[in-house]
Amino acid sequence: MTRFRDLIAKAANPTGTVFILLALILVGVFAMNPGFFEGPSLMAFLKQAAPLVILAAGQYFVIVSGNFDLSVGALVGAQVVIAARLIDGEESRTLPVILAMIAFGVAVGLVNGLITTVLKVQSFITTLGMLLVLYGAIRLWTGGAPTGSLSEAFRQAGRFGIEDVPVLGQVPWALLIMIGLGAGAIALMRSRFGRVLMASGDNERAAALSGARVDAARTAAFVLSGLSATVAGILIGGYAGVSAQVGDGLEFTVITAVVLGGVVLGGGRGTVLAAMAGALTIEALFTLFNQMALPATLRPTVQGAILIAAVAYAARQRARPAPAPATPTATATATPS
Amino acid sequence: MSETPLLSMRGIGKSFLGVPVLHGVDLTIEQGEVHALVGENGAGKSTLMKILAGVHSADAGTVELNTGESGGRMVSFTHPLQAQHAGVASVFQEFNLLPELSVAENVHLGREPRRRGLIDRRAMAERTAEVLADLGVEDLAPTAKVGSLSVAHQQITEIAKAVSQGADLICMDEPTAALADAEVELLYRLVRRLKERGVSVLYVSHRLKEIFDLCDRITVLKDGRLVQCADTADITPDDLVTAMVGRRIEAVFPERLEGTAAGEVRLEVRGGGNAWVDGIDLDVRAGEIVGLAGLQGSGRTEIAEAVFGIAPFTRGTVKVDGKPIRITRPRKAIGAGIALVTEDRKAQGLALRQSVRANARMVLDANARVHSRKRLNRIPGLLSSLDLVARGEDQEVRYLSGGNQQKVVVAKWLAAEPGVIVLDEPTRGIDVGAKHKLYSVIRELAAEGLAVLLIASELIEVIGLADRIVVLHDGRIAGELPGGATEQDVMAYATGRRAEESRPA
Amino acid sequence: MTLLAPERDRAGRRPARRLSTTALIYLALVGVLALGGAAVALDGGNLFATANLVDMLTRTSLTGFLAIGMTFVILCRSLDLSVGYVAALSSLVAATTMDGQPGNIPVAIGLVLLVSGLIGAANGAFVTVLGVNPFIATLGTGLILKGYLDTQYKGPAGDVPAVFQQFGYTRIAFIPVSTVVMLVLAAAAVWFLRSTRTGHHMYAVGGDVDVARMSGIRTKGVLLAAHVLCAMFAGVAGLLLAARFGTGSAEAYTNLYELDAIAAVVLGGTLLLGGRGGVAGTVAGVAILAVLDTVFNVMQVDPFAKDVLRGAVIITAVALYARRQLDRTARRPRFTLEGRLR
Amino acid sequence: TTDTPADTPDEETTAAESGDEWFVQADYDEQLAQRDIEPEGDPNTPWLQAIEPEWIDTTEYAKEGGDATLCFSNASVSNPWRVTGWITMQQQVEVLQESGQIGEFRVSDAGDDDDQQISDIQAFIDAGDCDSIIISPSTTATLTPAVEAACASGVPVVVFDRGVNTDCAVTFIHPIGGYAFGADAAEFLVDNLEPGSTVLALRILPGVDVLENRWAAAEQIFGDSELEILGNEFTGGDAAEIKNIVSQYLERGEVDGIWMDAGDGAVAAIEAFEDAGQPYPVMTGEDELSFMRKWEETGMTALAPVYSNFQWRTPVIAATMILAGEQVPSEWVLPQDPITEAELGDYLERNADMPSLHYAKFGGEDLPGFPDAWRDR
Ligand SMILES: Nc1ncnc2c1ncn2[C@@H]1O[C@H](COP(=O)(O)OP(=O)(O)OP(=O)(O)O)[C@@H](O)[C@H]1O
Ligand SMILES: Nc1ncnc2c1ncn2[C@@H]1O[C@H](COP(=O)(O)OP(=O)(O)OP(=O)(O)O)[C@@H](O)[C@H]1O
Ligand SMILES: [Mg+2]
Ligand SMILES: [Mg+2]
Repeated sequence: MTRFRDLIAKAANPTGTVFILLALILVGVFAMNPGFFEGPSLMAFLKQAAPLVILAAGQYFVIVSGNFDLSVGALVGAQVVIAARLIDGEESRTLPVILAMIAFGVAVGLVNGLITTVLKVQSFITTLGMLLVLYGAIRLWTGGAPTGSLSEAFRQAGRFGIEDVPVLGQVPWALLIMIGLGAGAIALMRSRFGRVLMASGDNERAAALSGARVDAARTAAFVLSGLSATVAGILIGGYAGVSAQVGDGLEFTVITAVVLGGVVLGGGRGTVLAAMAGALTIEALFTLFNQMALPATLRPTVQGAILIAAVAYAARQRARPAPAPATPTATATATPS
Repeated sequence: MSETPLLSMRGIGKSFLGVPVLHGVDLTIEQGEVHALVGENGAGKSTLMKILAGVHSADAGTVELNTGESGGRMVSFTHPLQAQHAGVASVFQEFNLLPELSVAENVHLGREPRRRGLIDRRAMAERTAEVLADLGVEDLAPTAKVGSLSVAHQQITEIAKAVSQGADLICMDEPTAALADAEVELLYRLVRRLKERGVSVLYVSHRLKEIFDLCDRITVLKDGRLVQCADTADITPDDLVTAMVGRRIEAVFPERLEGTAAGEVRLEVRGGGNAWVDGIDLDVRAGEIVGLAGLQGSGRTEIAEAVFGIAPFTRGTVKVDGKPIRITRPRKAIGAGIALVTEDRKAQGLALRQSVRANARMVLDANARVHSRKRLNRIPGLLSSLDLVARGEDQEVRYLSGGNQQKVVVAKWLAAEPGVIVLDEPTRGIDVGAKHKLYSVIRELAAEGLAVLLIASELIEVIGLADRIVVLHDGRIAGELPGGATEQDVMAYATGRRAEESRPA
Repeated sequence: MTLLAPERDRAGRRPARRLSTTALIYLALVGVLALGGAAVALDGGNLFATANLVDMLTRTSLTGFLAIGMTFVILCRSLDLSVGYVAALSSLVAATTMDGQPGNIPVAIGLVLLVSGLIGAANGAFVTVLGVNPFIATLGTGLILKGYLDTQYKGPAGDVPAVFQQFGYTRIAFIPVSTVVMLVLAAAAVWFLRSTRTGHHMYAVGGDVDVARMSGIRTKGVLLAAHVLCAMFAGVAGLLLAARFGTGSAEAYTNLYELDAIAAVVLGGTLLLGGRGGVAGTVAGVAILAVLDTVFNVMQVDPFAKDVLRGAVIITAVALYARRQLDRTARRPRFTLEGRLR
Repeated sequence: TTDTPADTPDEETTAAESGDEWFVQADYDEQLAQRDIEPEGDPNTPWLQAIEPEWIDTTEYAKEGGDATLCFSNASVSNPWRVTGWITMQQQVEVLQESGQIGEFRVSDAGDDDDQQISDIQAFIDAGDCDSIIISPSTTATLTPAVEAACASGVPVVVFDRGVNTDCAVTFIHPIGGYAFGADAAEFLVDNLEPGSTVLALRILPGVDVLENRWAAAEQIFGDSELEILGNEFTGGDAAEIKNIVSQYLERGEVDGIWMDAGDGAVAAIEAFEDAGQPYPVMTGEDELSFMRKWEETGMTALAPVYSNFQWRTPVIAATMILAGEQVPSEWVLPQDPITEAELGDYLERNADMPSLHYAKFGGEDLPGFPDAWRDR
């Protein structure tokens, strides 16, 4: 009975909402196409979803610390283009180029972070500016359209996996990377860094007066976001190769995902697991649209309506009166752990 | 005053998050009287006032208002605006101004004078000037931007805002808290003027002198209950204190624990100064509780902030445990073993949406130098030794009562095992039980060999707890007194009436 | 009654007079014009040739309409990411309603303002009633509109009569009519913010909602009004698009006008956190962007380099404003240098 | 002053595309027929060929002394096809500058913003020193008033690629058109697939006329066939999106053919089949090199319909012709032959040095900058 009540309470929790939404959408997908839950197609779904999930984790760090990162879409695009141009089909260049991409992702995150924290420019503007700069600079560099091509080795991570696993078929590297990074993100949020980041997003001043290096933590969050965009770029480039449009508009999709996960813009609330679940939810929603053969042009409408409804629902949950507190008589001292 | 009272509140009850803060309180205010509402911190004065002002709604009881031509009628305000329309204006304890707007705009916010439907800025400025002139304020331009004003002028703006509403009853919650003596004088004139005009005033203050100077009647609250309501003429200051506190002062503070002894000097400041304080010489020894006393604005918080590296000293020297150190950032202070319980726990002490656990370990998490598994493991024990009342360590701190929130703040600092702890108004806005607990905690800390620097506006706290009292006046040390000194002695220094002759220049 | 400037009695001396932010931005505009003019001159051109002036002014009108509207919501500490979609929809509503008949123009204008106003009201309701963060609420509205536009209009539709096209093309000397209309509406917006209660209250709502509410301001109504106005200005932008295109175009939303508008507002010194700024600054912000664009155009800067420069300019400008704001919160010192010597 | 040619309520266009239907039977029939008409001119310089040209006299625009100032209002260079074409055009301009026919070549890029392009065109008009204005409109209908204004300014106007709803330009240069492109592709699928086979259509964006025409023609042809159309999806031209969509269709059943309205991202679609372990579909892409290379590598059954990229050379040449008073076709329809399997090897060899996202029929092999200008763009 209590367990059931706990479950209800969890569901009513704004962070829990996303799991219910995800479940509902998956039920819908199942109703349309029971085959979706067979190993191979589930694996294929997760392979497609992995980049967005990883981006969501990166964006989560930035949002939870009280900022935005609008530059991730442009960064993903830039990374794929950089990879293609620098590798230019040479297998031997794969590793050095990946290292260069990581350095570039870190650098972009660092610049975003420093402009936001040191120069006190709101992150919305900082990263909007960065979006423009990246978009223009990368096209300047390649003369308008991507050149070069990716190596086979580069494409491994995004496209292939462990083949011939019973039941599942191919277990994609992308899925394993996603699980690894997801676990890493969860661990990071439980670490001292994560706690400081969360506190900085909730109450910057209190965190600073507790000795937290708020600016450093926030900058690190941008760096993590830059890194996540790098990994997403490696996976997306690996998955589908180079195209001029890669990464376009991803920033809004990923912010939508994180917010669907119950993470509040402004910081200090929400879990990284739920943010990643938000990304899965979006991908599942796109799959559902596809299964339903919903006219492609109508999809944004449904997506927008669901977004507003879900966030409004979560806001309602949050605005509800506090859970009954301990009465002074029933002194429940903090449980020693 | 035989006519029907202007206001009668009966049986008002109110709970916050299940914790009752008012129990069936009655309050009547006559036409044209100045009525004092007194009581300890957390007695429920502000809450009662906010119910009257429509900020909170009461859980129980009735409010009958007899303003204007409408006879007595029951009211229950759910919005401050309703209260304003009914003739009740309020000056709240927290500032309620928009720094980006001018004085005139703030005074008329929400009630801008209009001509043909449009805001009439000229009228707004003129009327503001009139109100200010009426109040005898001469040096405040209606066009000045509020953000650029001094605290006192901001307070005046607030009062002008209430007055300009043409209310029959004006409630003021600690209006003099931020004012210097000359400005208090101004407020006296102001209140008397209102009274002459037949306006009633509900006056909340901790300053007994003002209450006896200004008020006709006094209502005393204690722990959310009505203790007494008397004419000022019928009561002496001593009686009033007894009524407020309900016990003899000596009994309130726990005795010094056995084995507490002043040891080595742990914190030493010589000639400390910055833009806000100057010439600060201070020693705090292990096992010693040093009280910092002074009026509002005398620079107590600034000393705490300087010692902790928030607004560091720019002159003089600081030594911690005998070692000279330049504390330029809170991290450095923490590394040196200093802790600061800030005066505003919500804005500066807690991440309100995080759990008790997350807050309690914040200092350990944020500082590698003090982080250790052993200390983390001590936190649950620490919280229970502070008698924290919470549903569990996972509860968000915003759902805790003020006192319990403060315990979390204290716990987060004790977790770091500091050698010096600075407590800035640690008992502000928390209830009596929690206060008591904190008093004994402070004693225990001293007994464990910590150097304690205690700032408290309640003089009795400083007097009752401190081994030595350092009194500030206008950013400088005015004098030093032994623990247990009289309030009069402290006030003599604090108000600058007495300066310490023997102090080196 | 003496009306001393409070600064004086506070610090005991009058601090050096500071320029108002708006004045500073107009100075910046002059600076950009001077620098741009010099750069173009070095390049062998003349930035102030009629053609370039016309170009500059024309560029201000569309972004101007959107940015003026955006100023209202940003002042209220909100945001509207749906204006590009509203403008696109409005261009279609206008063009299909006019359908080539000059007689339909008044109806079409009315309908555009109604439709856009309703969308603004929906945005406002999501934000105030449902408590959805404005970023998300208006992003959602934008998506909903996008779906509608893509489904309903498979391309340009409607026909704008030549009379109405004058709105997009006619000039008085070198000043396009659309720019004049934009400036008139900007003046109206300045007046609205200054002289009407709702406008005045926008500053209060953006400054501190709680204080505003406690002072008896119907904060939700004000926020709603800001959103409605913002969307209606986007509707006017849609009318201009229709006049310029001679037809309605759903594709107009792809140009990310909303980001341009936000950039212009922020460049114009309005705080993204609300409560400070105004339309006068916004107009300057719009003008700065237009001058830059014209300079880039005249100097034949690579289109992608334009994006880079734009991004850099926006960040730099906001960093400069942020610098100015830093010392505003500083506490008043008691012991200045002379205090120390005392 | 007013810039509108105004007061010319365009009767011929009001009837046309004010609705949301993209299919105009007459245009469709005409384009399909044009595919079989032998163009006039040398097949080695297809950018100078013309299908059923109606030559018009341009002596009124003749200008002495060469060194003409050409002003080009470009819609954008926001996709690889336009990037390739833009390089070709610049190379052609260099040649003409060297020969002294063109002096200054002035360009505005509107970044796909119609309103911006209208301003750009106006700026050229106002500058008053353009000897000819070349326009590549970003959208057909919306640019019409601006093009009319350009015409009204008296200088010869050359429009290419997408058209406008006015024929005031001296010449309008374009390959046969979207219907022909879509039909080439659809017919290929109908011919190469068994009746009852399934086809998935991948499109970039809704609402862009050249793209809508391609799909409208394909729908026409598919409608008359026995192929089953599984769906038509918008991909934004993003490879990842394309691969996602194709993979999802493959999960639900077989896909025998792929019709695409443009070639970018075709490789991603093919890879989706590889990754799903399915046989290659019969496929139509475009003459974009990564697709053609993949096609050769896999040996799949495919066709590369062409929307002739070499058309980017023609406008500047046309402008110089006009300024020299030479005759030009009033509507200059360039050939648009798809690349078949038989020609695949040849085109790949000719473009061996070219990067991916380059278009095989770019027609710049004889320009002096070849191949560096396209290779190191
Ligand atoms: N919004 C609130 N939520 C929860 N608890 C509250 C709230 N407001 C006040 N309290 C609690 O109610 C009690 C009474 O507070 P109140 O502010 O009325 O005291 P007060 O007499 O005005 O004290 P002070 O002299 O410090 O101003 C305190 O314990 C306080 O913590
Ligand atoms: N010389 C001054 N004149 C007017 N206001 C001042 C002056 N110095 C400080 N203040 C302001 O007065 C307020 C209280 O000052 P401060 O923090 O120094 O006082 P305190 O002694 O710590 O008192 P409390 O802690 O009770 O507020 C602050 O907001 C501060 O900015
Ligand atoms: Mg109070
Ligand atoms: Mg203080």
